[in-house]
Amino acid sequence: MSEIRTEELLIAVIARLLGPCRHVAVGASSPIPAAGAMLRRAQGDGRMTVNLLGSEAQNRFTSGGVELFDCAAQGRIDAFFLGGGQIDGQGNINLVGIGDYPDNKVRWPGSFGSAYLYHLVPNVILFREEHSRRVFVPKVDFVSAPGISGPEVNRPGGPKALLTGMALFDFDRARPGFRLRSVHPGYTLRDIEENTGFAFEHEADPETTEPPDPATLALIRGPIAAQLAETYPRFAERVFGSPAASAAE
Amino acid sequence: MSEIRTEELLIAVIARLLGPCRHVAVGASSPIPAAGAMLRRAQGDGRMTVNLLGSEAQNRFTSGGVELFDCAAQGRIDAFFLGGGQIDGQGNINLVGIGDYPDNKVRWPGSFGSAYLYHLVPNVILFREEHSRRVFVPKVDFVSAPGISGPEVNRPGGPKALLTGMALFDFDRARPGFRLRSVHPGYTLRDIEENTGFAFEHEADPETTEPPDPATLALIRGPIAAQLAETYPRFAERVFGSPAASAAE
Amino acid sequence: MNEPFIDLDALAAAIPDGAKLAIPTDYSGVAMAATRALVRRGVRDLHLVCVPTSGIQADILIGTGAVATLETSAITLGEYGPAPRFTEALKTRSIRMMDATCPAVHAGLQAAEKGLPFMPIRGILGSDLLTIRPDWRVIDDPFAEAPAPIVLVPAIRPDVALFHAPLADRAGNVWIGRRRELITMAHAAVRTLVTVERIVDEDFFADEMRTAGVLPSFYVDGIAEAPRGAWPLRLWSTYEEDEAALSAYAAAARSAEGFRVWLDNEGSAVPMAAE
Amino acid sequence: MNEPFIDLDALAAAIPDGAKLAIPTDYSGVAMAATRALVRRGVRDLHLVCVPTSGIQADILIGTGAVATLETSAITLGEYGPAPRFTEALKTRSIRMMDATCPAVHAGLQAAEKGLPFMPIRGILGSDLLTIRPDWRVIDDPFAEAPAPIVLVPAIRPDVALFHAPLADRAGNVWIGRRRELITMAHAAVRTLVTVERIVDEDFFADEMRTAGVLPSFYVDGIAEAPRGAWPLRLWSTYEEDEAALSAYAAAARSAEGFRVWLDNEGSAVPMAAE
Repeated sequence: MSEIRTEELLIAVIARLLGPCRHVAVGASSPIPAAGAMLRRAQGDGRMTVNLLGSEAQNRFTSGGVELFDCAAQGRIDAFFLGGGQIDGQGNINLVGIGDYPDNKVRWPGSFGSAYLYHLVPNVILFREEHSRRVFVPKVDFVSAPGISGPEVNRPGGPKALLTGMALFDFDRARPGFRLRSVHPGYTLRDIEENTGFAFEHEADPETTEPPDPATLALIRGPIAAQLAETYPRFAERVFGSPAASAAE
Repeated sequence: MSEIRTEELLIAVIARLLGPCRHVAVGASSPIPAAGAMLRRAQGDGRMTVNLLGSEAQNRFTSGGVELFDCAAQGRIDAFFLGGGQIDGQGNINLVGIGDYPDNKVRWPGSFGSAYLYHLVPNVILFREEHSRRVFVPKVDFVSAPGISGPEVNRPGGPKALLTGMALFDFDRARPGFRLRSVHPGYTLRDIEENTGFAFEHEADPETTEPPDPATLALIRGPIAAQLAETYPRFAERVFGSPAASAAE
Repeated sequence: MNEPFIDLDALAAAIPDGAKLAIPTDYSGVAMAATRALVRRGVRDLHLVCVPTSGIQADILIGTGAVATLETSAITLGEYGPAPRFTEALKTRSIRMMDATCPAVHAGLQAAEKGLPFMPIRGILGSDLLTIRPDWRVIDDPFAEAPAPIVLVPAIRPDVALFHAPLADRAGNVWIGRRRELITMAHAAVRTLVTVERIVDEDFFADEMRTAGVLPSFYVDGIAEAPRGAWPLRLWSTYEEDEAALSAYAAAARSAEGFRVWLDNEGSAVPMAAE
Repeated sequence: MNEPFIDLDALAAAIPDGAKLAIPTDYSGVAMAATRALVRRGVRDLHLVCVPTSGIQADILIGTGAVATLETSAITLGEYGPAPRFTEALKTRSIRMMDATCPAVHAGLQAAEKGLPFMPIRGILGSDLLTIRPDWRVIDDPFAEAPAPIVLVPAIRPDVALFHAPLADRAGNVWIGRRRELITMAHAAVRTLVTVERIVDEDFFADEMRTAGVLPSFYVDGIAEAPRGAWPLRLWSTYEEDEAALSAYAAAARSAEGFRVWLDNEGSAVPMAAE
């Protein structure tokens, strides 16, 4: 068994975060969350639904683009993934740009469905590999979607966790704020503090993120890599090489 | 060519009323309007759409039960047919019952889509074979759908004509009220007056409803009867006998 | 439920007394075999939501005293005449009646489908339905420059949607073709119970030419196989209605006594050959 | 139009300057051949509505100066990186930007589909999108007992919906499979123009197993046959994207000059082999 790749660690962590979910949806261009969801499905009783937007093979929606959003509002989607060009300590996310709108110094693609799904999906996992003060800021310049809402707002959903290339955080909606759950192998609390622009709770000696066990790793490198290649052939090839070769490692 | 049946006259009149329509929808259990629409389609350039609710062969909707209503609101349905247990001189229709709701002395099935389609379809043809003071009343006991609306109401639709077993009326939305356009062969103005419970405008010597010419009659008894039998086999057999036999008359 | 495949009686048992139960119109796929199972188990206090009308199914449930509230745009046996048990129940005021209009039922379901409290809807203004449905509101359109009233109807969120379809696959996907009101019902309802003509081995998602007509399994909580499960009504594209049986019902149900005799002989006590 | 079958240039000519033009997202069926025809004819002043996002199609139209207003939830080339002409246009403020969120675009189209002035929508409260979209309103839910804000978005009624689908039949029905956002676009738009891989002889309404995925002809105003009409994007269930062509575009379009060269060589001036 070769060394564990960062992508493999993240895939395993995501599968763990999805624990009891029955229906997980994954946005377009999200290979690691997609692989995490497929891994969790492979580990379960076979009845978990995974819908990858933009895929045909891994997508069971039949009512068009609106179905994801309706399905979320029905309470039928347990988990979704959001990213952000900026994420702040209140869980606010910014997918629009740096600086004052509309004269942004840096402009990103746009808010996608974040302003809606963040309100409606109970377990939103914030996923951003780059862990830097550029991304994790004290206050976002534009709120694509807010981390929390007042009691007058109908809001069954919100952030559950933040996963980066260095660490895993939980989000506490009551406080509100992030709490460091574990630091990935190879990083220290100091690394996290230096690269995070907002304050977060943490143990004095935080745990290390548990790497995937050999069985999980075999699952990732075998069937999950193969399934992923249907929708993300370029990602699958870059990370795993040819799925057949990986399965034989 | 045998004698013209009442149903055949009504079918021919309906086809004439549908003159320039591009898309006509017909509710369930409406064989005469359905036949009138199919006749008009057969007489045209082949691009007129006829959608019969509850039919598969004569129905091109693919978005479920809501599509008729959405399509009407889009302005894409030119004509529809409504009936009424009671119809009054303001064009109000009652499909709920006689007497005070909910203690109706007589209860009918209910309002169906009338409260919506009457507002949205530009050419609603009121069709009721029974021509009596029981049906055509001074004022309906329950307004399932109003004949007219104030200027504050977004209302592109409304009544265009009233066709009965005795006569054809136009509806004038400005006045508002009905005007007798023609009396069916075999009836007189006096018959109409005696059997109509509301006032209506008329010529001193009204025209007689023009019966279908031989070519139209042949169309009705041949291809239209055959098409109708797909959706209304019992009606088609009662009126036309076996379509093959009719076509050979 | 983890296993969606159950029998008709288990399916009927999964519809509790007092449920808000959504059923489709006669030509859309009516679960008549399941309705007989419901009658056998003596279901009570239903809030029946007809999408957007009903016929013999609602009339039978009303006749057996199973319906407390009836929300519908119409009840009729169509070519077979008025629905006698419905008419009688309104005369004796034994059910609470919520008269509607077809698109308002669809709009209410679509509101629930989107998790919304209400949906705006065109038309209706000037109809006495507004008077007898105080749960329907009129507001001034916030987007109009001049005063412009518009109706809002509240969400309809059924506890259970119940219908009959031609096919299900082994994964629990249901093929509903272009009868998409069944999909809206399933989206809107908390749980969806379905009877099908046949459960088949093929995977409905294997061929994109056919996926468009599929209700995905994650909306479906129970499936019972019921061949000719819409009988005596027709199932679009599969079989025609049974004219003799519908005529017999329409005649028998004209009196309470006639309905009882019909029920004992055909409606519930004797399971149909297929059940 | 009485005859729906036209060629690509006639289809492009049927989209007037200044039109509000709705286009689907990259994986839904993008009319790229028609877009090249639009560029050739020098279309201007479009109000582009992306349903609910776009990629290379919007980027090319923006790059050629064809877009006055851009209403979208995102513009991105996905795996190929940011959309360079979009980014540049925002930097130079050369287009009017209406940032949205995906379900709000769907809700606006559904409002138009229903002839409604607005649709309510969950979520969005607390987002800065509410600040920069003054056409979105917040009202107090009239059905709630305690104060409960809810967002209303106005109807989006495109002048033209434009997309690419696998098949049309001779009657002008278009097979869109389960990409039902294309149906919503057609319902919402005044006119719908479609390119298809092939026009086929079979009647799409002949077999109920296939009708569920059909956009009926009465919503369709023009159809042009365009084999590989989504190229270089993929067409679901038909062909994959052209990675080399998309990479080349992403690289070239990083500069205005590179984009112009790309456009002269590949984007518009030279009709594709298939056109």
